[in-house]
Amino acid sequence: MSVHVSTLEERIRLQRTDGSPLATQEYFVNMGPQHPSTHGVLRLVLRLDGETVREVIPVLGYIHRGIEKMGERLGYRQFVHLSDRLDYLSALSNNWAISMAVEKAAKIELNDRIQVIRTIVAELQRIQSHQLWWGVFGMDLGAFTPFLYGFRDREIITDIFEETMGSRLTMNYIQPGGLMFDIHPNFVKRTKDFLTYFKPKLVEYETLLSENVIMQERLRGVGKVDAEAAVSLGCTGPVLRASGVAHDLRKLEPYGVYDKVQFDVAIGRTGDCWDRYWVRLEEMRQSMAIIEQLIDNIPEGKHMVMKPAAKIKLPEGSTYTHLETARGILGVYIVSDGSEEPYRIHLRTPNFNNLWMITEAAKNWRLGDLVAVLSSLDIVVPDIDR
Amino acid sequence: MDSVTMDPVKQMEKASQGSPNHAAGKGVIESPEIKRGGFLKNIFTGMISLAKGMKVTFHYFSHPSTVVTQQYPENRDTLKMFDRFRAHLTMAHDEKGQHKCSGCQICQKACPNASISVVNRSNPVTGKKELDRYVWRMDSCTFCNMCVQVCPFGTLKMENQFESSVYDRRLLVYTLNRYAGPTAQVLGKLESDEERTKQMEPRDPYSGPTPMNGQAMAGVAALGEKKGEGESK
Amino acid sequence: MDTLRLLGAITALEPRAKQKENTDRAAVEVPVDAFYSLMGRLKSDPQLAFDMLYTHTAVDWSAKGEGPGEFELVYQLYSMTHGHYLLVSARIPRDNPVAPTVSPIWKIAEWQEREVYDMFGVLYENHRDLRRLFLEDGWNGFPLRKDYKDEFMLERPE
Amino acid sequence: MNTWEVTTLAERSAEALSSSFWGAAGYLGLAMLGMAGFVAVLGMVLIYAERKVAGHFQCRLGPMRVGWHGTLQTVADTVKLLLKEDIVPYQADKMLHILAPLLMFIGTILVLLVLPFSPIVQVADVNIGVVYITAVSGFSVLGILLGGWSSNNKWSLIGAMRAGAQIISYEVSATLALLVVVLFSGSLQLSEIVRSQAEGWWIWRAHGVGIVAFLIFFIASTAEINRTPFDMPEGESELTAGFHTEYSGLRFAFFFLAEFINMFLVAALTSTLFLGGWMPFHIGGFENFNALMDLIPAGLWFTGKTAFLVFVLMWFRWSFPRLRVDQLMRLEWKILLPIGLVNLFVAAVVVLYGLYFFPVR
Repeated sequence: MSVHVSTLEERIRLQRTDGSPLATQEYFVNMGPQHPSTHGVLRLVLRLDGETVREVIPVLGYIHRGIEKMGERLGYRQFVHLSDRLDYLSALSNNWAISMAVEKAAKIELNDRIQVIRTIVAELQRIQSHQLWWGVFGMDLGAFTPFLYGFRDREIITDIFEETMGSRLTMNYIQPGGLMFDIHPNFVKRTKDFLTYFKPKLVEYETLLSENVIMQERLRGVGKVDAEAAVSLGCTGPVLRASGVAHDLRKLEPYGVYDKVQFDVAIGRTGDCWDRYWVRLEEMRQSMAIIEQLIDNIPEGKHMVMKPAAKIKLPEGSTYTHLETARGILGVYIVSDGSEEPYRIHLRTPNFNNLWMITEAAKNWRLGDLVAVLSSLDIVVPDIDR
Repeated sequence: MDSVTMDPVKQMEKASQGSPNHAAGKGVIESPEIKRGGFLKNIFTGMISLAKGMKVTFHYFSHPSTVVTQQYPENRDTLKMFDRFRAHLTMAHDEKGQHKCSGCQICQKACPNASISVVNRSNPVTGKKELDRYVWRMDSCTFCNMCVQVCPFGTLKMENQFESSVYDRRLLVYTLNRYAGPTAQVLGKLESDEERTKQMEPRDPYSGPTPMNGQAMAGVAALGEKKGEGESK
Repeated sequence: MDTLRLLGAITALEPRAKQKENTDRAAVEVPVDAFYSLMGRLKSDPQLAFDMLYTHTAVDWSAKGEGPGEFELVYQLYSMTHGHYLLVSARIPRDNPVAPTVSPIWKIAEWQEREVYDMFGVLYENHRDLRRLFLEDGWNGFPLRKDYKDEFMLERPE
Repeated sequence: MNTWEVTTLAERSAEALSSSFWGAAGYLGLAMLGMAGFVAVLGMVLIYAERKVAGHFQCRLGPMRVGWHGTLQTVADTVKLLLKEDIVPYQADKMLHILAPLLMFIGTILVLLVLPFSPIVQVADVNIGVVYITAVSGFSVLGILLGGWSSNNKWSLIGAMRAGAQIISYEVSATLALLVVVLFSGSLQLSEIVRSQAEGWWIWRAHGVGIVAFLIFFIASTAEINRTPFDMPEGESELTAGFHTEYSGLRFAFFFLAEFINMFLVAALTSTLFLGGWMPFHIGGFENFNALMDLIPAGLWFTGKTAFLVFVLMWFRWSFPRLRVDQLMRLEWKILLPIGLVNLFVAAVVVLYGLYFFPVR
């Protein structure tokens, strides 16, 4: 029994159409790994017919760091800081996913304060991540100004994080057994200030980009993926919801204090780029609603229920835990042999699974649409490569 | 349970049933439908939408107070970093220049990427184990704060002094303790200052078993430079 | 469906499937020859309707126990329709790591399997496009195997 | 009123051009050199302005470091570009690669030669100025096509092909809008077109026909010079820079300069045709008001109008996303062209029956 293993070179063999004089020749173009709209070091090999994309072959691994292999030599507590470096735009959610997996397996009970703070910061980070995406999305469609508006508003949340967590991007804040620090005394006020500041700005976002006729033309009906295909392609998060599947772990399997707050899950109608765009904008609004409900009611309590130096050992066996980051479901699969280090730790990252939608959604659309579709998937490359 | 079709709204309703808070709505909000007009109406509404967008950008153009740029090197005097900001690991020394590090190596074990190495020695007078050099490699540090968190004596601290760029990578390897010798607690039991200073052998940030002077640090390969090259800096 | 009923339904489909110990969600272990047909039925059976493959990975058990050891292939399934989970695992020998592909059932499996091939060297039969995913085509060895060594790896000082 | 206008540059030019072949050639050569100098300075000013304006649109400051408020930034950038290594890609078509930026640059200078900056400053007052401009502006598409083709880079080629299709398509609409003004003024000479607006600018004198023509011309010209929202040939986020991906140093500077001068040209042409060029704001019959307006020098009127239109172009660029290739074509062939044709017909009716405000005849 032999299984054929192919190579990229074999895959990219120029395919000629028939020999009639009007036949066009398809050609391959490398998009990336250094390309402004692949956001990092993603490489797409495109088979083009003129401007029309016939096939997209993603080539990965330009930022593969072997985080899963590293995890086999690190304690659970130490591994958390590596999770910052998966999807760096939802570092706190990633921290939380690892912590939740460990807490669940090691049966660590948390108090309400920890849960509420975790929920607030995760939602803040969701807004922050979507703000950045909004800016970058505008830039990918050729409007540079939204990029800077997005960054300007994101900066305020980054400052809130910096004040409480001591770091701007890779916080390592949520840890098994609690939080690294208690929230800063200014945290509540600053967060409220941000909410009052950002609400009118969100309306402005809509005026500047969403209602713009060029934007509508570029997005409506482009890159449609129906619900069934999206599920089969393993998409999660806003990408799946835009296809009309109301799958949100915050609602379906509430963790943190999501079962105590009122919010709606935004879903799309058709699964085109516009729906993916709209779903994220709406999620920002819903996240603000969640924060508003929680920010005044942070209960008292300790920020850490166990000693920071305490050793964590998981019982023998396997555990799968997941939660909803800004981009979809981050699953943590841990196989433990009873020691302090995992025997095998696997991360089901949202971007890895969302990326492959590009092979379906961008097919037979133009080059410009490919950029729009790729941007609407909101890819963060380190999360794909791990 | 007899159909395989995906009905997200039904699924959502099912999820909402468990929690009383969601009884009001279905918990789902759908994207708005497309509105399409005729040829001329589309052109007109399109142009209106463009004008609205231009109004937004013009608002910022005409209000210079909305500028958020910080001119960094010029604003050094007024720039204040947050207290918790992690930019530089330091060892706290009290006013007598004594630290509390006993060389227990807990931080070294907690460090996820081997950026800390605690080198101990035995005291030349008493023969007890004590800290010789506390070596911190900033070039591989990820500022995860684990060392500060686990330190049982609270001797480590993350400072917010962030301007640490250098032209030579080797200058990022610091010796954090200012002397090799016993902790402040042990020194406090000694009778005279003379005895104390005798037991405190000075250390400076760029000395010790770092790759700076050509020796290999335990577990970390030397950078392969000639001996003594780094000392001239 | 709760775990017990789910396990019952699966045992009815495939009598050789047995429950896996020490897991937090419903989990079954299947012999590799019965694996493909079971996976197909897991998706098509309206009672089960596992329409989503969350993740697929492998575990190299060679560091535990004697001999060449085994790979455990792990599939985490989810049903959008019913909202239940199932972890399916199958063991294949490490010296002949061949398994059937499930990419015709779940599209995403195509790339998840490519990752597992890249990291563990598991060969998937009838896979449409089996090649390395992260590492370059000429790479030697499979990094997530427990005995993998290369010159770039740093040993953690003890 | 213009007693100091003894011999104007325009008259001198007519003299020189009609005297002898060598006289004409010498005069044109000198004028082109002068224009090249003017273009270099204008380019720097425009680039600085664009960066400052962009900065303030985006809540930034723009260049602040070199000189007072960054005024010398473009000078520094020019020096940097001049000192940069000039790379011609291996396997590029070397001759065409070198020729392309020059063609594009020459195209812009040739258009500048016939622009009436003020009643006294105009290098050559060609009596078929409008036709000349339409013809000469084709140089820039040649430059882009050659640049994209000769770079031997697929992205550049796609950019060049986009540019070719785009510029040639939009020239149709631009010309149709131009014809409206030609109909109104009854002349192809640019100075005549300006003088014909002494009773009021064409944009408002013709019951809305002028406004429609103005909009069509402005949009089509924006597309012709590849500025956002029509910057497909460069398409930063799609094609990484399009036709000039493989250019560096001085040759890139030529492309860059030509791009900014083109922006100026579009603004200047639009103001000449529709906003009266150097003609002050006149309302036919209101003699006192017109005399008051004449107090502001003609050159200032021209500069002001052009600067305003340049600002609008920048405003467009920093507010809008980019169209898609097929949508771009749809905008031209399905929207602008039909409207332009109808508009031309209406304009003919207006001219035939003399239906302007304040008719002269």
